[in-house]
Amino acid sequence: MREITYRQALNEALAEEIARDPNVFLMGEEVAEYNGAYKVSQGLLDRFGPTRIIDTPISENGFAGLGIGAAMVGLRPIVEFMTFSFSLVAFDQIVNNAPNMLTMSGGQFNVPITFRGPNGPAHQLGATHSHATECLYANVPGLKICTPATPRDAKGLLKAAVRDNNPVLVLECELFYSHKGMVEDEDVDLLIPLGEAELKQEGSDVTIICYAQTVPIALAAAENLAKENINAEVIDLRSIKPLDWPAVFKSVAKTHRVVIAEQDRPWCGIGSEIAYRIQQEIFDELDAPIQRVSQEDVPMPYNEALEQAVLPSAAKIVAAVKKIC
Amino acid sequence: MREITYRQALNEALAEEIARDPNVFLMGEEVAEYNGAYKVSQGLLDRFGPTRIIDTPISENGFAGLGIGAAMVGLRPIVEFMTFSFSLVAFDQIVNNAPNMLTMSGGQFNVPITFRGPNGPAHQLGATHSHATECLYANVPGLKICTPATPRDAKGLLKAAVRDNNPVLVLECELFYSHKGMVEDEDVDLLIPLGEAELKQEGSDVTIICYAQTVPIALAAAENLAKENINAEVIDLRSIKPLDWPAVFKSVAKTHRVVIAEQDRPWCGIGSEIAYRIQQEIFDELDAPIQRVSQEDVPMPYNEALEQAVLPSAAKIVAAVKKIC
Amino acid sequence: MSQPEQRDEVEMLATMLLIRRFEERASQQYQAQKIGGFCHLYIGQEAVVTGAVAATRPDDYLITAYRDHAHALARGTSADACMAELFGKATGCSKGLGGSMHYFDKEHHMYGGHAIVGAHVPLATGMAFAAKYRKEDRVTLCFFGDGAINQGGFHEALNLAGLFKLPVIFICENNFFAMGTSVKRSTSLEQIVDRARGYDMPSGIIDGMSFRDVRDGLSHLIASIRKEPHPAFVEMRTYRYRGHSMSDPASYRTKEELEKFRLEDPITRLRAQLTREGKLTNEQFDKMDKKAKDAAMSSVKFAEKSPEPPLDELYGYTYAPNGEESPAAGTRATKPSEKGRGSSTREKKRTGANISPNGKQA
Amino acid sequence: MSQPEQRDEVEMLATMLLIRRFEERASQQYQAQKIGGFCHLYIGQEAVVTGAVAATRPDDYLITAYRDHAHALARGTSADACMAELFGKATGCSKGLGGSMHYFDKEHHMYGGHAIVGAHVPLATGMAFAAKYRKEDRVTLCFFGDGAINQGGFHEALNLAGLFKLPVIFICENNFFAMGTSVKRSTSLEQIVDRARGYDMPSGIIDGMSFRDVRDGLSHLIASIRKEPHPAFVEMRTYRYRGHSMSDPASYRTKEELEKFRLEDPITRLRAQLTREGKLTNEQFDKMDKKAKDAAMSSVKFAEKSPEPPLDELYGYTYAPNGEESPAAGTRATKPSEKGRGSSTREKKRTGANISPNGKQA
Ligand SMILES: Cc1ncc(C[n+]2csc(CCOP(=O)(O)OP(=O)(O)O)c2C)c(N)n1
Ligand SMILES: Cc1ncc(C[n+]2csc(CCOP(=O)(O)OP(=O)(O)O)c2C)c(N)n1
Ligand SMILES: [Mg+2]
Ligand SMILES: [Mg+2]
Repeated sequence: MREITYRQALNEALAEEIARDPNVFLMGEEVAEYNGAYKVSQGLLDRFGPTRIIDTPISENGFAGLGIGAAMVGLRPIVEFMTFSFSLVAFDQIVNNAPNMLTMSGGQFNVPITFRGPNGPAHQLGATHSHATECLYANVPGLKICTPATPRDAKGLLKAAVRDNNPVLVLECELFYSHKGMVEDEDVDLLIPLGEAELKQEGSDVTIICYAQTVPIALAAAENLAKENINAEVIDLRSIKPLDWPAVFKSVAKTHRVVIAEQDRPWCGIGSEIAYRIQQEIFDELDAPIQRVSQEDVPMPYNEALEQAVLPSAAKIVAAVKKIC
Repeated sequence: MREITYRQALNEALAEEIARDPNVFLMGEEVAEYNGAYKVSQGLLDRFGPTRIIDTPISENGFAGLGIGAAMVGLRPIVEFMTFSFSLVAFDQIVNNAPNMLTMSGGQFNVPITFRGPNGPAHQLGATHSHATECLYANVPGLKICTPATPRDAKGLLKAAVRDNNPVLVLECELFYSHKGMVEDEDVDLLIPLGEAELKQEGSDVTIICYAQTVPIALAAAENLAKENINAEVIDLRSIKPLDWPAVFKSVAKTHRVVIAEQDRPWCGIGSEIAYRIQQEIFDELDAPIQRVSQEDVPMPYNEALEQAVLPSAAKIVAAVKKIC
Repeated sequence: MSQPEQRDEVEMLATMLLIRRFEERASQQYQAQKIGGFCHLYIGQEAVVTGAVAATRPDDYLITAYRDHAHALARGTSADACMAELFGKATGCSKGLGGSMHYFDKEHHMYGGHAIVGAHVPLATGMAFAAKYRKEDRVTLCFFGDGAINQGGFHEALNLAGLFKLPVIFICENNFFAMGTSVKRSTSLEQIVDRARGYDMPSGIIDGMSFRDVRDGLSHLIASIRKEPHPAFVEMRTYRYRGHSMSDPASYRTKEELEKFRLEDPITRLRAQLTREGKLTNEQFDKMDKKAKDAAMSSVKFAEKSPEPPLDELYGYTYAPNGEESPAAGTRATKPSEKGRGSSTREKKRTGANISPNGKQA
Repeated sequence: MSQPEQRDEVEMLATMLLIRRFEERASQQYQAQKIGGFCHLYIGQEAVVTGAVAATRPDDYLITAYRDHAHALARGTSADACMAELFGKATGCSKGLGGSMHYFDKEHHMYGGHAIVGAHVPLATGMAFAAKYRKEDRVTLCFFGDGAINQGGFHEALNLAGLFKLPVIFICENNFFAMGTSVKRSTSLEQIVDRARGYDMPSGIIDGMSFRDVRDGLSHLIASIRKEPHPAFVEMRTYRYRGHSMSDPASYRTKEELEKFRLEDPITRLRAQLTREGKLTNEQFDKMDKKAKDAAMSSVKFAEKSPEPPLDELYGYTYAPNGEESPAAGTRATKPSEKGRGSSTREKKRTGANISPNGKQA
């Protein structure tokens, strides 16, 4: 184990998978000569050359489709969106062509493609650049989605995504690229299966479900709650689809209270889905209404204080917990 | 009152609004010379001429954006998508430009545009042509969404949508275009406010929440249940956003049991949002887990029997009710 | 590339007849409500895809829009599998899950059948990208309608193909209408082919009612692309005799216009050429036509008696399994030199000297 | 359209100076972390928007991408409102809700500031559509970068504009780079202007470092469009001296290239022309420059002491109110003849004989 950044972890995952499998290549805006808008692909062009690391024009719909077509005939593309906010111009390719192909072709064509890039609000980027897209894509059968919150998860999930035989979205956190964390040594082939949540902290009074950007604030909230003798169990989902329902239900059966901390907008968000499933599956275990802490339901304003007011925070999680504990 | 079809009701709404306000125009594929792919705009070109009824190329992203730009400078466009499955190629315009403009401009530019057309599965159209998009758009702050299930609602909601100062999606039911129903006479300026649900049938044992394509099957289910002495209350939401929460909560406070019948896919769908809100707001009123009846979480197959297996049905609603009654 | 042998012309005429008779039957079955969803007939346009197939190797990639019956049939998918697909049966070329608009046939390198207008054009660049990536000399044929050229995805794909010099031919089947909208009401240009000028690729107009023009025009381009990969754009002038789909009476066009094109009928025309050249007797033609009709008729019987896809496999096609033994394409990592070798009858019959050194990739 | 008077040239030089000095200050304040989010500077490109504004009426519609400070300033938005927007203050031109990439100013017909590459190009066609719909002789100016021309929305918009003959000028500010990607690595063409050939509209290349070339070139086009609506496409060759955004060291280009363009500096060039022609003394220039610097400096002070947008209005901008007294644009039905009349100082100063019979539409 050694300490590396989230950015470095992603970079290693890319390098290892590209080195391992000649069918894997990386494509996107500024991924090659510029080394990535956020430097995630630093050094890859030098190492693998321009046939494997490919700069594109600003044509998300076009190159997402190109990747899907290449995947249909046996390549395993990794397509970077500079941010997932820009994936919205490629929405039809991602929700129609990638996940439907296997069904429409009666099982003949699967689409082993990885779409990756930062997702969710960063810092004062405004309404068009702050989309948390996980719930939009989670609605679509045929896609898989993971949301690494730590360097280790970033590496292990991205590598698993590349090896998956289906379209997988790896939704990264722009604000975490410089976060550091312990990751297995480089000689370990680190694979974290899609669909396994991680218990970040054990507790008995309430389950806080989080993922991606809400993981550190959930942990901070738990710390604050501990001072008031409320022991929160914190679960990092890590994958949104498939979602680790057994882990969620097990925890709720223990704590009987749930707060969901999500980075997306509330309406038809990830939290609403989790709440439905918990109450549907283990209704009698619930001692209080499930609370969600999400974005406020407004377009993201630029002003910093307003943006903070829109975003979930540790304080909001604490308040939500206290409502039911 | 007289009996007209859903198609005719929409046609009247369009004609009345275009006649009333010179800033209103209709644009879309095949809306003019062809009289609409589903004949909703029948006769409008003859009556209003080609400056008001405008055929477009197959450029949804382009003409959705054209409409938004025209709305920014004072027109009130009605943009038809031949189906909302095709709105996915215009997704960025609909979720970024239309709803964010008011915020991004600090309140200077609102976007009074109506997007309308059939939405949701029709009959054996396959995976790419069967999208129920309501939950995707409901996630986006700044949009309004309505889902008329009857000729009367179709007319009244569409007219209200055109007069609204915000982007409104009118999600029609292709399979209902030929349905008949009673509608006020033509000299009545029928406006049904966005955000008002309709109590379709009173009952005391369970609340069935439905909208659009699930309204008739919910009513059919209620009829079957009545034979077994289960009295279902049936609520047609009519609008998804804003949603008539008071009407929902009131009914649940009476019946204490809920089944949500939705036409979209389950994950982060409309049902999950409603379930979250009910348990969050009136947890103690619930005597049993909320059940949802939605599509199965698979791409829509072409085969008729498989398609039926994917779709919600009266039988599935009855089964869901019986689980909790 | 040398001219395909004459024997192929008779064979290709038979293919055109099969397409026509198949679709006539399909139309009838649709009317009888044996077929659901949308159904778009190709009748009148047969020379385009048949000429294109005559100019290509069976392992070249082919992809098209929703008017796709002919593309599968021309590539070698059986009439039985095609009809069964319309009936939604498990024996269909897409197991009854795709329907008319989504024919797929991996064995014959038919990559669909795509129903969102223009959205498959980027896929075609991906297939061409893969061929170039693997240093194969395969060409990708991407068919689409005149209505598709005003979609954003079309534009992005053409620029990508031009920029990356991808071995793909964009074939616009200009039948002058997108549903009820004529080209002059959809497109800002005098002629569609001019749009290619915005992307720096060779382009041209071909008479899409003439099998030989299509085949020879494309052969020429394909030879150039196999030597050194590059994209090209071809406008095929053609016509659909029927409405846009089964529900369209096509009242937006005149009988005279239709009649004009019927006089150019691709089947009649190739038949006349072959007859004039002494390569085909009336008797032979009638026999071929009967064979086509029989095949169409028996495809209906095949479809009727075929089983429905099993209900319990509803969830079986949403995700491909992981692990070593994945059933679907490209799920195992294969080095460029480890390509599998296909062996469809059609391929064996038609390739010969032109076969790619890499063979066919599964 | 007659040539704008010479007085305007000095005024426009002052505008260029204001833009430059404003952005130098903005850059400094960004470094000092007074400004958040992304911030893209226009320094080097000033002649493009200034020349365009000199060729247009104040009531012509203007819309651009995220590199938009200059477009607002050239249109007459105050430096105070612009700086306050960067600071996220309630006095900003978008009330602090938009930020650098989303400047809006309805009074000055500045329709944003749009940050999804290419996505505002369809909006421009809508604005032009509205002008034509109302039979106004307004022209829409749509600015975008060289990177935007490979977006699908761009393509669809150009075709729509060509087809509907909309009064819009598509102005590609070709600064040779989209972030770190040069035009030759993004676009399949020799030169960008060739893309216009695919849409049937007049087009040309203008030296975007020359105020006079820009103004005169556009004046010519605008005169033609006012007579009879049609679209046009112009490639402006220009250069940004700074990196793409504040975080970009721009190591993808050579110092020599940058120096070459600096020698063409639009401010230096217009100044030299005016001086040579005896229309501007050094003293006058220095005074103007000082005024620009002062305005930039005092805009920082203004922004600093301005209030934050009130937290309790967080939900105040998601939906426009309904009812008669809606505050926002176009919410009441107005007949084409009932247009409101604006009265910005800038408009009063600069319109004169060219004013549209319809005046300015609110
Ligand atoms: C994005 C999208 N918009 C609209 C449609 C509906 N639609 C299906 S086919 C068609 C016309 C296409 O015409 P063309 O490309 O000329 O092909 P043809 O039917 O003539 O073969 C339209 C509008 C669609 N399938 N996809
Ligand atoms: C759809 C989309 N993709 C990517 C981006 C990220 N991005 C912002 S600016 C830019 C480069 C644009 O270059 P160009 O159009 O030449 O304008 P310039 O910056 O040179 O003014 C990119 C890739 C975006 N904002 N939107
Ligand atoms: Mg056509
Ligand atoms: Mg540029």
